[in-house]
Amino acid sequence: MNEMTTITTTLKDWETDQEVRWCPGCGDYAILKAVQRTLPEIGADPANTVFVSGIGCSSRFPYYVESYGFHTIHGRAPAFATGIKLSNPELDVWLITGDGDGMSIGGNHTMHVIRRNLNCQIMLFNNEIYGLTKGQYSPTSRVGTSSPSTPMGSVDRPALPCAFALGSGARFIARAYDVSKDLSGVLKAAHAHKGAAFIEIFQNCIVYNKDRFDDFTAKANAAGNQLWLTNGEPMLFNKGTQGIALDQESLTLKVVDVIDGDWQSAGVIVHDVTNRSVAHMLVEMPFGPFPMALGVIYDDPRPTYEESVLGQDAKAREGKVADLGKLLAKGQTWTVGE
Amino acid sequence: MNEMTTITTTLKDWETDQEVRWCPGCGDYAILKAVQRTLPEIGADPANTVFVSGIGCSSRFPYYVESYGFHTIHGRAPAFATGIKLSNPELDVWLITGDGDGMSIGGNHTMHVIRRNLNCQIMLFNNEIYGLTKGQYSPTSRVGTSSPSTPMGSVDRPALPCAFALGSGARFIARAYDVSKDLSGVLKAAHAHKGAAFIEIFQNCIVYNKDRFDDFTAKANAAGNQLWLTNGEPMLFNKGTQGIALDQESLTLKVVDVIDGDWQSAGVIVHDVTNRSVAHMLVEMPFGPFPMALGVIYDDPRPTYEESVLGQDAKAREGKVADLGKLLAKGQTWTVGE
Amino acid sequence: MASSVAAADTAPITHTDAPEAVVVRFAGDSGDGMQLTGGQFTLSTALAGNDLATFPDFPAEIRAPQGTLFGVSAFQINFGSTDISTAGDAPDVLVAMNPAALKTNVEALKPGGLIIADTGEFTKRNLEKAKYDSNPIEDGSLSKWDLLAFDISALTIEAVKPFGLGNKEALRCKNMWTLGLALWMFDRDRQPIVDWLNSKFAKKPEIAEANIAALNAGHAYGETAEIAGPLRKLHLDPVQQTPGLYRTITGAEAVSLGLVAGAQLAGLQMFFGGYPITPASAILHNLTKMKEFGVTTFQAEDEIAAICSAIGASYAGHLGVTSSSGPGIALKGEAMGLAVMTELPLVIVNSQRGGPSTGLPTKTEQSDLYQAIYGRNGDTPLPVIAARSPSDAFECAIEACRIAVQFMTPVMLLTDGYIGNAAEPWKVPDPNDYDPFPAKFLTEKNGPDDTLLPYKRDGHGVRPWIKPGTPGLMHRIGGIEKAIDTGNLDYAPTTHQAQTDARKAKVDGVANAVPLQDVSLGNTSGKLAVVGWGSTFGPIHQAVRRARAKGMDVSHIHVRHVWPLPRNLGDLLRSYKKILVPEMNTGQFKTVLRDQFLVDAQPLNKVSGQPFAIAEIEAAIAAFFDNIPDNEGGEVEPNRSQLPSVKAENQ
Amino acid sequence: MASSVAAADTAPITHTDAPEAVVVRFAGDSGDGMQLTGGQFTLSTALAGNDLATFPDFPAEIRAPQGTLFGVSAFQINFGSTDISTAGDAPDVLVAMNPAALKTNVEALKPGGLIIADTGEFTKRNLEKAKYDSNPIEDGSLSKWDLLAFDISALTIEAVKPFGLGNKEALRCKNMWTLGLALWMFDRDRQPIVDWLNSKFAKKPEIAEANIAALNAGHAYGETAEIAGPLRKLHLDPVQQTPGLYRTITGAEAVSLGLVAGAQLAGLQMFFGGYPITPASAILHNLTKMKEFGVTTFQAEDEIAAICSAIGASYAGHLGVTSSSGPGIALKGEAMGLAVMTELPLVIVNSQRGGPSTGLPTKTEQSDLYQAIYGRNGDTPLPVIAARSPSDAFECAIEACRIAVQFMTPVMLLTDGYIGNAAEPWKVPDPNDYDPFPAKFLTEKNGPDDTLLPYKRDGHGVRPWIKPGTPGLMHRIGGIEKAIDTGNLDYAPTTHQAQTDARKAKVDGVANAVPLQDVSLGNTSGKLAVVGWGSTFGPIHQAVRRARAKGMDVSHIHVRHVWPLPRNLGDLLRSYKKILVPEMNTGQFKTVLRDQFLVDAQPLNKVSGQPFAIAEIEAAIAAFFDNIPDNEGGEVEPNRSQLPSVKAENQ
Ligand SMILES: Cc1ncc(C[n+]2csc(CCOP(=O)(O)OP(=O)(O)O)c2C)c(N)n1
Ligand SMILES: Cc1ncc(C[n+]2csc(CCOP(=O)(O)OP(=O)(O)O)c2C)c(N)n1
Ligand code: SF4
Ligand code: SF4
Ligand SMILES: [Mg+2]
Ligand SMILES: [Mg+2]
Repeated sequence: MNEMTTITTTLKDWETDQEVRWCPGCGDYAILKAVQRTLPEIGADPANTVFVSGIGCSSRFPYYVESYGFHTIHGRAPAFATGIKLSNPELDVWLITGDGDGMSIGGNHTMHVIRRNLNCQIMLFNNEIYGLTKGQYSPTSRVGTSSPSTPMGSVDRPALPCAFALGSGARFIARAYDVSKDLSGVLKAAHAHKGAAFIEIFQNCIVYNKDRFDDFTAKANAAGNQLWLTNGEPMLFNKGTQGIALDQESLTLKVVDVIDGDWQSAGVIVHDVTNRSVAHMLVEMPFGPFPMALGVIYDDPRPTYEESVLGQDAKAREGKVADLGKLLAKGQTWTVGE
Repeated sequence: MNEMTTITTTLKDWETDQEVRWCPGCGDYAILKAVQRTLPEIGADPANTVFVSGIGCSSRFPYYVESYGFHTIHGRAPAFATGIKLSNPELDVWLITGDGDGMSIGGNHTMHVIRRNLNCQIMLFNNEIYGLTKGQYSPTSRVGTSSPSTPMGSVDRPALPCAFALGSGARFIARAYDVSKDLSGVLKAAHAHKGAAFIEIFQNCIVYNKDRFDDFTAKANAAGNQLWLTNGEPMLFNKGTQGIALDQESLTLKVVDVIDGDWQSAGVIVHDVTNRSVAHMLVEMPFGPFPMALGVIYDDPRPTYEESVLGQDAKAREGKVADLGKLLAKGQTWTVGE
Repeated sequence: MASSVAAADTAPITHTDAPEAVVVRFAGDSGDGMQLTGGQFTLSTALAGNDLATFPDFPAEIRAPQGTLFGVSAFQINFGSTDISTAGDAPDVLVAMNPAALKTNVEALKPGGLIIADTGEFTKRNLEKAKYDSNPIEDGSLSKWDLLAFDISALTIEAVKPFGLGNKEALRCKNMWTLGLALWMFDRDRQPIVDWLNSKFAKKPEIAEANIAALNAGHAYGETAEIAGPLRKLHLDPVQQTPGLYRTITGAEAVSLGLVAGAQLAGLQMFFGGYPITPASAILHNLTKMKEFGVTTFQAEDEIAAICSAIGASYAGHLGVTSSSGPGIALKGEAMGLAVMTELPLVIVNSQRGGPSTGLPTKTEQSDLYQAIYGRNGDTPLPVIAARSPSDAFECAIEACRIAVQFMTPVMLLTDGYIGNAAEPWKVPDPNDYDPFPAKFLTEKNGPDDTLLPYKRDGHGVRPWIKPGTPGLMHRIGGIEKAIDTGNLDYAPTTHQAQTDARKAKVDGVANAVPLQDVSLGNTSGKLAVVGWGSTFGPIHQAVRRARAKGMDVSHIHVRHVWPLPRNLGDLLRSYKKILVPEMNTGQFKTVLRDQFLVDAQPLNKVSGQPFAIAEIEAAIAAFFDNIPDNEGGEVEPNRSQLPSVKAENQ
Repeated sequence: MASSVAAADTAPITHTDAPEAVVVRFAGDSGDGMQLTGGQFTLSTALAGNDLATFPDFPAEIRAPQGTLFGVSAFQINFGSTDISTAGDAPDVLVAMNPAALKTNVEALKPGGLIIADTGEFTKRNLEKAKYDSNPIEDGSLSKWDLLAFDISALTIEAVKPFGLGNKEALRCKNMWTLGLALWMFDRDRQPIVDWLNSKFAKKPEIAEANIAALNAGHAYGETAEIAGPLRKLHLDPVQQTPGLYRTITGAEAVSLGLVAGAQLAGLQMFFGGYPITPASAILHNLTKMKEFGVTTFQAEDEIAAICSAIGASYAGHLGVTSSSGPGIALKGEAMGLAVMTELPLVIVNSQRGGPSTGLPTKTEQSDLYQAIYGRNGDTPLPVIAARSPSDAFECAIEACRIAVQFMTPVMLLTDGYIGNAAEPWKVPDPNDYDPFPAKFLTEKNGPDDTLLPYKRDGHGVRPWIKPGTPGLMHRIGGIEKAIDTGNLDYAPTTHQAQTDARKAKVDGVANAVPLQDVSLGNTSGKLAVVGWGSTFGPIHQAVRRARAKGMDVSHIHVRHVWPLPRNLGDLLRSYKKILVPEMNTGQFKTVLRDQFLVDAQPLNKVSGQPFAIAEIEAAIAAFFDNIPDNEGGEVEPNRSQLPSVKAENQ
């Protein structure tokens, strides 16, 4: 988020003249539209907005947003973003990455940009597959994923992007999925957060990992398997008939039934976006026994990296004149006469 | 840990003829001795033991252990270890890394070796500084660390290696420090754990970050600031006068006073090495208000990577003969006659 | 390129009415199944005994929106009754399944060539997507070609009606209809395709049947010849081939099989560490299905981890292999240095693609040669081998394994997007025809006084391979400079000089263990040598063949061992007056030759993401002889050896 | 190398009794403060008006155990009343603070040279650590040198007694005692050192005083000359220098200052992304202290992030700079490709060290030239500049910034461990003497019909620089091949060919914007040209000077712009009969010259982690003239220009 003068745009203003090159039916389209819908709502200025991405289907995103865009190399978008933001903190930087780009080759940069708390929005499109390279399993693929590189099924234990982000020190964590109504709301919250805002977006790769998220995104499964979190509200799902509570014995979360809306006596936790311990538990809840936690899971800002760096730079410059001649002549000198 | 025949050795058997090239007084010496003391106790076989390291003062370690050793390149030791272990799972692999090697350039490999759960011991020597390159701050350096690259003090928020490991999916987390008595016990527990065992060892770099851990390692500070964890035992410190409990309101940890040893009524938590939620809280406890959690923090094994990979390989080979001639002639063929 | 090149050279070029070879290009939307059509047509061609070469050319997008120009996928095949070594220059026949396919491909078609177009797809919307202002089928703009336009879509729907498919599914059979027509055109048997369809759709028999019906309908269409005009049946005689068992093979398959064969010949298990990248991924995909040959594959988190895991595996006594293409190879450079320093065997496969940077991932290029030979910090020499064709990639992969194991060194194997995807007939080799090169591991101390000397070099400068797990041979290695014999850390000036020299001498010495350079076509001396490496083999070979047929004194030398160079190469090159080096880069091998032999190698460069056309090289050769003042090389005549178009043959 | 080289050439070599120059080497344990001693002696030398060059040589270990052979740290200085451009070959004087220092350094000493040794450290234990069987001071094994051995340790303790230091702290003053003696030997003023000590230990005055006392004691020791024999006071006259303000400068300092100056001349803020690595870290350390010049430094998580952040900064309109040494540069290769493809300015500094792999981190080498010129995937040309000396690094850094900004290209600047650490006197330049090259940013659409063309090239093939944040100029760039002018994704063959050619032409065109190649010493044609680049300047220059003095027809050409090469270089080289290329690698620049100009450049290689000795190059030159049948080059006489040892002078 930036202290910028907001300007008025429409969705159309954010469309480029480039043909969109995703497979028909790809979840990326919905995400693109959500972003193009959200940008006017937050008063973003195309001239001050930069989309930075790595490589992958998802990373084609910048070509389709009428702003500044940098489609870089595989996995390194956070590093480019860091250079951009430290050079011009006025720019509103959106980082677009995929589960391969951001969690496989780029895992280290994802960690460090989060740790340093660069003020930017990090949108990780998690389709649990390598789309662009034609369907190999990714670090987020579930065990048993059959793919060209794992014809007998993958054996690696999948990474949890939100858990990884928290482990890296994230101060903002949110989750949504491509066609979810609330994606725009999540994006706005991320943008409003000062610092690195990490958003995992489940995205349907209809070609290589079709409907992988149906168990909670399909209409029939939504109510019973989506836990939308709202700060200050109890953690209820299934139309308020179930909730999440803490098991006092095991000190772990559990699903409880809520009778007649009396969530208090069921011990349902009230969502506090600043509670880091609960955030850890929420992002690690095993799906199946538990619903999928969605929305803003954690939001507790700290000073941003560019504030600190540029603040220190400013301090170092205070009262100093940039006299190159003097700089060159620093240290012990002597004069040779004519 | 491996199902290997244990053999009898002494500390001397694990010493090489190489001159040890650390600064006199460096914490690395104590760690080396602890390892050389522990190896005979676990019945390790020098011929079956491999120490793999990256680059850094810490990564010189393999030269000093009379076993197989591979001093590789900066940050990549986990990848080498993966190739070694998948090629010969009988080898007992110890991975030696530093806070720069394993958390800066090598963060991604650290994450993935942990996520995949390769059966090995990962010893991260955390001196919160780059020793070998002469004292620049590292990703674990505290805010304000003045170093050649941060003469005005560092501004980055430090990474917490154990939190990072947990976020990466670690199934074993332990902490100790160079001269702590219990280092050997921690190493044994790590070795006994089947899977990636992550051990953070605070290490005194007397040249570039002297006595940085004094606030809990110095004699005077030890009792009040070290929380040694034992599975099944209450989380007590300060000679049993204080403990760690869960604040039911905020759902976060708190320090409680224990009167007359009655830790139960003070609500002190009994350490359960399989409780992941509590592990998250323990490794993130802010030092100062809280003591430093040491010992085995989390230990809950899962199938190892090499078991799964090689198991699948074996299954694929089942009943098949490796007939190269047949393989070459696979697919649709035709014959050209004389 | 099944027959031997020498034979091809001596065979006279006949100027009969039956074409020696025909080039067909299938082009359509990515969704139209053109690669499949091409693949099956290739198989049928091979079964018919023709020699062939193919060139698949597909978009970078996974599934580009239907009908767009950038979503066009094409497959070209050159086949004939003579030695074929390129996918051909200009097609004789273009099958265009939609306007975009026509637009992007028609300019390549030979004048007078045949266009087969599906009018069902030439809708207003599709014409717009293809940026056509008016319908080219109707506006006469295609008049320099023969045009056969009819509604394949409707005919297909009609043909598959009995099987109750939806419209969309029915249209999916279009490619089989087209294939049926193509089979008729070239007098082919449908049965192998029918068999293949039945096995492919074993679980969905109605789909199999519908496809077969479409195939038959296309064939019948040709047979009943509803349309008079350009459509003619054409039979190309089988090529003269060495008797034996044949199959088709792509370069990616050949590399995979060659690596497996290499590991087997070395008596080693293979560990393959890779990370997906176009066009290298296929090797990972192939090898993971060959586990029974002691292969373990590992999809690493990135290319660095991939090579490091492979080095780790070699350290542990397996044959470590890693593979990538340009950008990924760039990331592996630092680790290659460690492999050079620790002197461990390793095979690095680079399936080159268009660069720089992300470049043109699905296009072919030879622009990573500099990187292969020179692209590391320090004096870090390693052998580099380049495959010339899909089937040659098999031999090269074995060779790479052999050198890696025998010399304890990383070896780079270069292929490219063209070789990787292209297919050609391959006479299945007998594994017993290859000499094994079993790896040796040290099992006992090798120094005086019961000492271990991990860096004691043998007569070829090669250190012993010592597997962890071997009792009594514990030792430490790493990337720091090391003392002679013991391998202990040693920064002494004399040590560094000696080890640098030793590493260089070892790799230079590989030249003594590889065959002398031969001449692919022509004489061992003369006016002009055209020197190539890698996938330019086909077009150079054909161009030289044609030029020689016209009496020009030109020879073709194709270098497999691009580093170190064969030890007779310098003398050989000096025996020609001029040297021309065609490359799909800005002149990289030319640098190597000029540096090593101080010969005036002249570059002929093409960096368009497309293979050389034969004609391009032919023109360069011709220009060379034109430029000889007294035209010693002979007149350049009208190029009669150029293949006549189908139309010309039919009229 | 303060005076101009041309002047040096014309100056006759005088064979008087006073030495032109003296080489002193201080060697001791890493803990003995030898680098500090050397640094202060250097300053004193500079203040005395002598020309000088230094060579610090320290171990890879941070603090190796006391007394070990690998823990020895040395500092060599060559100074004199004439033009000095190397740190000298063999020392005239060796100060050995312990047995290990003696053992590792004495062989370098000139026959008849002087050893000053601290007997206090020649204990049994230290002798053992240094692997001496008997005490060399006593066993006569040093007889070919002059030996002055006395208990400096005891003398120091005695001298600092009044200040109540512990034994350990007292012994820390040994280096100042030694320095005091050295100052006496060369007739130097102690005051600047006293001032420096007072300011350094401002907060611990007793330490300052103790050190001053030791300094004075050492000086007095020489003065009172308790020992007769080899110790003699020697005065070297100041060198003829251009009048002006001087300071000493190391290469690392010079690069840092040059980068700052370059950014200022371009009117840009500088963003430096780095990751620590020996010997490159010093640049990061220096720049972080220059924030007031609009410099932001960023210690990234690795080298890849470092270069990517710098490219990001350039994209955002700053001057992006990154720096590393070999292994780190290897990791940056992929990202360099992106910078080439996106055509953004970027300066990449490589402080080369011994390779391959981790190699010899603290030693010097020139073995990353291949990597610099050729080490990327794809056809990815970028300009490469090499600094010849510490002070030259300042000019080169400015030049790198200029080319990067004017040509929108990444530029590689090569220095090495020797240049980085070595110091020489530097006439402080006036910033106003440099032509500014202000960066231009596009602020308005540049195409027809109000369109933006981010890849529209100007007459030099350079595209506009467009800063995000500029209203109305929104556009997208990336690493995929791009259409002419618009920069939109474009895989078309003609596009790729055109853009590949354009990128190459742009970089080739840099040759038109750099000075023609000059001859450093000698004539523009002749029998032999010795062609160098980088830090070999000094030894080549001196060797050629000596050879010319002996009448040999040899010239010295030193190339700064190693890629693209100066446009007259080919013709220039062809005007010599023979070309010799001394390099601290296995022959990398030789490859470039042979490729580009087809000249028979012959390599002279040294890969020991140590700079060339003048004598080594002199010998190669002499051998060349010896090999000329009729000895046209002149007789090689006994080398009278070789500097006499101190002893010889004194006797
Ligand atoms: C250095 C490098 N390695 C590998 C690749 C090939 N590659 C391109 S995208 C990709 C993975 C994409 O996966 P993800 O980030 O999940 O994106 P998606 O396509 O699924 O949106 C890979 C491996 C590359 N372009 N560069
Ligand atoms: C690719 C590469 N980059 C940088 C370096 C330089 N380097 C060597 S060790 C090191 C950091 C060491 O820090 P740490 O891992 O904490 O080890 P310590 O010395 O503190 O034990 C660095 C940056 C290198 N050797 N290789
Ligand atoms: S491959 Fe998958 S992720 Fe990529 S564009 Fe197609 S549907 Fe989307
Ligand atoms: S620099 Fe620090 S970590 Fe390195 S050896 Fe010295 S004391 Fe130990
Ligand atoms: Mg993905
Ligand atoms: Mg450290």
